[in-house]
Amino acid sequence: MQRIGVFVCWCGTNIAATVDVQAVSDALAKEPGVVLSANYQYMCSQTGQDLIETAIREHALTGVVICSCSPRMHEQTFRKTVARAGLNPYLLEIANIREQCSWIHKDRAQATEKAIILGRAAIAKVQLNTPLQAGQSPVTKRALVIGGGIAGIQTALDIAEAGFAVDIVEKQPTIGGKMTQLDKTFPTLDCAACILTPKMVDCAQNEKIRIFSYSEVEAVSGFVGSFRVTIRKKARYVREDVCTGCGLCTEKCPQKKVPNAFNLGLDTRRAIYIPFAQAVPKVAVIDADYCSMLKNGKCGVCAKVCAAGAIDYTQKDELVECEYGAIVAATGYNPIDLSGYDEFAYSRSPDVVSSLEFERLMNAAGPTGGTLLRPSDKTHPKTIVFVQCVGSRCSAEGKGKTYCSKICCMYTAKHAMLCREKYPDTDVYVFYIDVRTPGKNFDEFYRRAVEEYGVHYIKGMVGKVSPEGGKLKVQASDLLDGRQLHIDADMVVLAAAIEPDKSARPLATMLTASMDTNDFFTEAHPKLRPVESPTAGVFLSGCCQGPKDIPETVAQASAAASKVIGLLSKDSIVCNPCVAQPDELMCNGCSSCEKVCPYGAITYLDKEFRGPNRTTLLRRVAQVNPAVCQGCGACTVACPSGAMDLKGFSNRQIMAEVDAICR
Amino acid sequence: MKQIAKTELDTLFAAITAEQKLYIPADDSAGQAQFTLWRPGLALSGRLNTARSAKDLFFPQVENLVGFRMHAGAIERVETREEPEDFVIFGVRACDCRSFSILDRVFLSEPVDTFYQMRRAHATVVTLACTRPEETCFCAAMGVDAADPAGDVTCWLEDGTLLWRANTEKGEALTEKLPMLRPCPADAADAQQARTRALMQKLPLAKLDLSAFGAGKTRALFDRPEWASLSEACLGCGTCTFVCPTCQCYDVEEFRDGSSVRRFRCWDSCMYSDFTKMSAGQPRPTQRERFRQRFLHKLVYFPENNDGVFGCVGCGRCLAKCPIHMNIVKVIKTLGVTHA
Amino acid sequence: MQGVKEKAIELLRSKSVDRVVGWKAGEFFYDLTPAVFTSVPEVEQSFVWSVFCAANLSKYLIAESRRGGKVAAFLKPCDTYSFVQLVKEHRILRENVHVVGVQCAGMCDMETIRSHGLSAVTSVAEQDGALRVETLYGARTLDRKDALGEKCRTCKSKKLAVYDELLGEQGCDEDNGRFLEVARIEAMTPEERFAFWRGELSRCIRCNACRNVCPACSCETCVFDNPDSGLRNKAAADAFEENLFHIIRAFHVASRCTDCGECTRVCPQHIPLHLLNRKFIKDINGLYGPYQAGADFDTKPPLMDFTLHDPEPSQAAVRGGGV
Amino acid sequence: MQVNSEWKPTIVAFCCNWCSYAGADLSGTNRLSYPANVRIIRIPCSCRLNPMFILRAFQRGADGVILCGCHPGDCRYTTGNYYARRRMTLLFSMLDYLGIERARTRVEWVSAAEGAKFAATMNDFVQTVTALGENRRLEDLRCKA
Repeated sequence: MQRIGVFVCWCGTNIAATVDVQAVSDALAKEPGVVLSANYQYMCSQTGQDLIETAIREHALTGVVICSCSPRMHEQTFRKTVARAGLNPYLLEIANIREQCSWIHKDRAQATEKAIILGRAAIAKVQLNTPLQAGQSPVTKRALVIGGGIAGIQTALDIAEAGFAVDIVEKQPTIGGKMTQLDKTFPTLDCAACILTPKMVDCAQNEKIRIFSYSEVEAVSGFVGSFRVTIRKKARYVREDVCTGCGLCTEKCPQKKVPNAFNLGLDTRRAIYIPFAQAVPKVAVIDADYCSMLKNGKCGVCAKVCAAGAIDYTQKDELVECEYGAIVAATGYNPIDLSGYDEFAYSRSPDVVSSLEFERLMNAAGPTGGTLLRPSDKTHPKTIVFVQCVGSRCSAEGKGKTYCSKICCMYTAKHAMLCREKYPDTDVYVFYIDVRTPGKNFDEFYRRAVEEYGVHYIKGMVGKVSPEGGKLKVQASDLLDGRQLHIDADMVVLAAAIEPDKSARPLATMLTASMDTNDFFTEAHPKLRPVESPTAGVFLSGCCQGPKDIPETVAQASAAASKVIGLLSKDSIVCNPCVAQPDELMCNGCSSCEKVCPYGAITYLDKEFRGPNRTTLLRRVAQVNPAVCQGCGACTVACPSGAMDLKGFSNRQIMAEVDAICR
Repeated sequence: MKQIAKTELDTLFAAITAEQKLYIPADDSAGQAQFTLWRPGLALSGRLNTARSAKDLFFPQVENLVGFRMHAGAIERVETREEPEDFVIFGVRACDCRSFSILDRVFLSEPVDTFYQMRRAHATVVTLACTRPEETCFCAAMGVDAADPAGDVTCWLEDGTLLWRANTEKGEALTEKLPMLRPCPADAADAQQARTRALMQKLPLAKLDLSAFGAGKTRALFDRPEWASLSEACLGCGTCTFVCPTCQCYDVEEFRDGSSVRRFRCWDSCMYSDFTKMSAGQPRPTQRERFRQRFLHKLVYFPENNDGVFGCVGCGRCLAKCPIHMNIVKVIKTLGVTHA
Repeated sequence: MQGVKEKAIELLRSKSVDRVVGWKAGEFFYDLTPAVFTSVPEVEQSFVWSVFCAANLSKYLIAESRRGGKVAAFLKPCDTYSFVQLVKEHRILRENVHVVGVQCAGMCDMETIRSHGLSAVTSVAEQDGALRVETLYGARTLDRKDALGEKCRTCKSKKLAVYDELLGEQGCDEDNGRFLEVARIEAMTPEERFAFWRGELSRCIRCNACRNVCPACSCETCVFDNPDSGLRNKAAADAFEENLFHIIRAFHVASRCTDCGECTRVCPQHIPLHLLNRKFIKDINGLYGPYQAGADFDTKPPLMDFTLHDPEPSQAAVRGGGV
Repeated sequence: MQVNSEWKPTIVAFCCNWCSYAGADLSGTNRLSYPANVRIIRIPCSCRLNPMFILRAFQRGADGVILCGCHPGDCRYTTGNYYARRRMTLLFSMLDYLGIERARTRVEWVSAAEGAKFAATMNDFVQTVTALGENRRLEDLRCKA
């Protein structure tokens, strides 16, 4: 026989002003199974909690119903209260008579009636509650960071610093990411390489960090605490453990016409190459698309010149399987493809460049050795037009992105400023929709560009760029003055929107992590859990979660690292006990539940059962891994026989609530 | 013996309806005959028999027994029994009429089933002799004379005339209230009866041999290996049971809405996997045992307890309706072959 | 006809299989019973292949494929879809079954023949595409199509979804307007639809024949039989329960139902249950793209799948009804 | 029987724990009122809603049933509301096919931030169901006795 205690909270006057709490506790006292019904001013106060604890002990309660604020508010509080009194914390139900009753209804009679009904439903449900035990699962003390840009590097360094092993998987031959391609960084104008490369070296030298460069994640299974990840180490045709990074091969390779991806195709490199001088690991890699040895078996120059004997044309992709307790996605971003922006003549004129290309053109290690020259005729541009928001803040119907790419205002100000500083004789125009410069020292930086460096900031969009006689005719409107502008520019720089790397979507599927419509990873909570993915054990670092500048990225990277450290410092994780549970006697093994499970929590087992007349039957039955199951309940509806049920929200519990509510 | 022209049936039915409720076999929207409450314009079905049997009117599929209600912390009993009005059931065939006597043996022996008893007491059964039996009919083998059914009144319908003969006091009482019935010679039905009886003998199942069955045959039949093959295709549905005029098993179930309980009984089928399931489990664990139960009950256990009367009237409904065409005739024929 | 019986004999005689699932002769020419044959004499004596072999044998293979040894089954085109679906759901062990596909020209149904007012039928013979029906009270000739069961009149496909060997020719998808009746009901007013379905479903006697014959209903214990489910109802004690049982049953088999038509064929009360399943099939085809359950071994049933831009529930009647 | 003008429908609202239940809480926090005859049942995700629960609610006397979940794409469990969307689409279509007023059932996506939308949705739904009157086509008469 159930012995249920009902506790009605006044919440000061929050509830009591519109709900007759005495009438509610009186009415609920008559419900079947209720042995005690009390009300008190603040159930969540120490006195209120003591009241509940004492009542559980004195009345030997088997279930507790608290009519109070939303369970989202105090369910955890009251579970602890109930547990302190020796009752299983899941023998508690909360009737939400504040947010969903007293605060929305003005009529006291109606609100009171509704409070009684909600209380009744909670009583009906608690009758069917069962004691639940939270399971535990072990934690593998190693983290995986996917992406070796500044976000991934910072996360890995922080995790390693705390003493945990961490692996970085980077699809490029070197770690470093986009930041390696930047020249100076705003708002301090210090050199990107100078601040990044030491961190890259730290990674390589930290014995807690393993770097899988030129590698990709192939498959992920498992769950928080024990992920199993398959990593594909792509063949680089150079033995990583032997190559000394001397670079001789990259000078002798006869294939010279390979577009240099590091410089965004603004110059060329050899078929065997080291992306840049400070690459980590500093190991050569053969570009199989261009190497004549790999393509038609003729050449072999690099092998001949390599004193270390590191060249291995027979190398194959290698699959490595590792276990991790936590995974950090740090897959970063890319500027969008500008080939669709014909109005800016991007595909038609080499002098229309993207901001990242401009970054290379300004960089001392870039194709022009740091002298700003037009790609077309290698002359100094005298008039430069910067166009902001190319592909950002677009309408949902058109091409481009609806969001603000966030970093463009600042780097454009930086570019403009650098131009004027290095080449005071250039005219620099910046066309903008808005200039957005929130951030420490950001607005000061922008104002310096305008006020001290004399950059012409014009509010308005560029309508058209037409290459004509070596010039770029720029047609634009000045919205503030309300006039059309025609500028004969030598160079046009487009601040392209940034978008998540293409590898993020398939990775999200592997991780069962959710994404928004723009393919940015979704955080578990936009404000309160910004570095966690909703999937337990998966964390987010850097631009894969949304556009960010370097300081923000580093901050988030460290935050993600601290979350990972928090997880890895535990020996085991306590699981949510409200998970799916199959009734093996009823399961027919049809796989419907497995097909809808987003977590891969369901597997099947051929199990022997006792059949009629002393026979044995081998039946395929579903098994749920309680550490993986998150308790969504999709499987319970897919299962026609009702063999799959959800603990804490069972079919019978919900139907009991329905019955009580409709009574 | 009385008579009335077939064209005047409506007048007859209207007159009966003026006194009490009248159920006649009429075609439903799917074209099958069902006992239906008569209303002006409802035509008598031309089919031999109804899809569902006539037992439904005495032993309905669902019958409320009693209710309980929670009221202010106490439980009160709610009476759900309703005294039925008098009613006439017209057009009952000989086989279904025989089924009443079989059900009576079950429900009217001590302890009397008062729900059934009440309905029987209120009913006047008007039977209708058969003229065009189906190939599935084997009532003759069960000792039923399709040409001369029992009941409170017996009717014959042929050549545009309905012949009417009251057999009991109830029948007489009904007849008296129907002045449109005109007297006719007592032998008016003889020719039709002779034709029907001759026809019955020509039916494929007329000579069904039941000698292997009846009281005392449990030992000989219970462990026959043929049960396995006979039952192997059985779906375990309740079709045969629910169209059967003599199946009488029921289960008691409750409907609860959280504050009240409605206790009712409903038909059960021994073909169901949870039939007579107890806390200790299912006494007939596979379909083979359940299947055997159904047929041994009709052919052996029932006669054993009821003066040798078989629990089957040969109506042939299960022959027509079984989804896999397994039926009592196949059982009789298969097991009727004695082993050497 | 097509050498079906001969094939059964050959398979058993050559010991390529241990058992054969087929149809066994009954009392009359039409009352064939699904049966398992283990010896050549048994087959010779009582195996029948005729126009009355409507029963879908697939569901029997759930048990037969687990009984050890190899079993051969004769499957008509429509039956093969149920077979594939059951293999897909891990109910039938494919490796233990030898599927003999049998092409089919449509099966006759005795209840349909009786519905033409014919009684005491003693024989049905095919004559030049028509059927000569002999009864105790005379003979009549029926068009073959008038004797077909509902499932054959609106046959979806003569194409077998699977077979290990085939008797007859592989066929093609058919267009016999199987959704016309659904569309006709959709076109009614809500009041008419309600009246129509009340009229049909109120005849239900909850004999469970539809469920028990259904290849998609292969639960260990049906929710409606399970006292712990809170939904057990043995009899349709209220109009609500008549609705509930059939709605939920249709929903449970939705996107897995192959439209084999057995539910309607076996209903003793002649309720057109296939119209519920076909409504779901029609909606699924219209809303999520054409899908035939049991046509292949891999695709996910639409109810266990989704796309990011599926129509919203509010659009259901508009889109579902219009396709 | 109550007079029609005073009659108030019983509305059962199934809300997913992560978005819509929080949205309902927010409408409470913001004191956005909706009729008291809307009663909320918390479920972990919209995909937990078994069609059986909807029919059960109608059986037991509900006049309208509404499911609220996260917006497609925002599911706490990534895919739950996509399944719920297909299931409810087909179920509602079937109810409509059986002549049961489709306006008695509804699905609305309400995020945790949409307290105003929650209240507006409930107000609108109650109005719609009130206009339809009592649920007669899918009730269990035994519950009325």
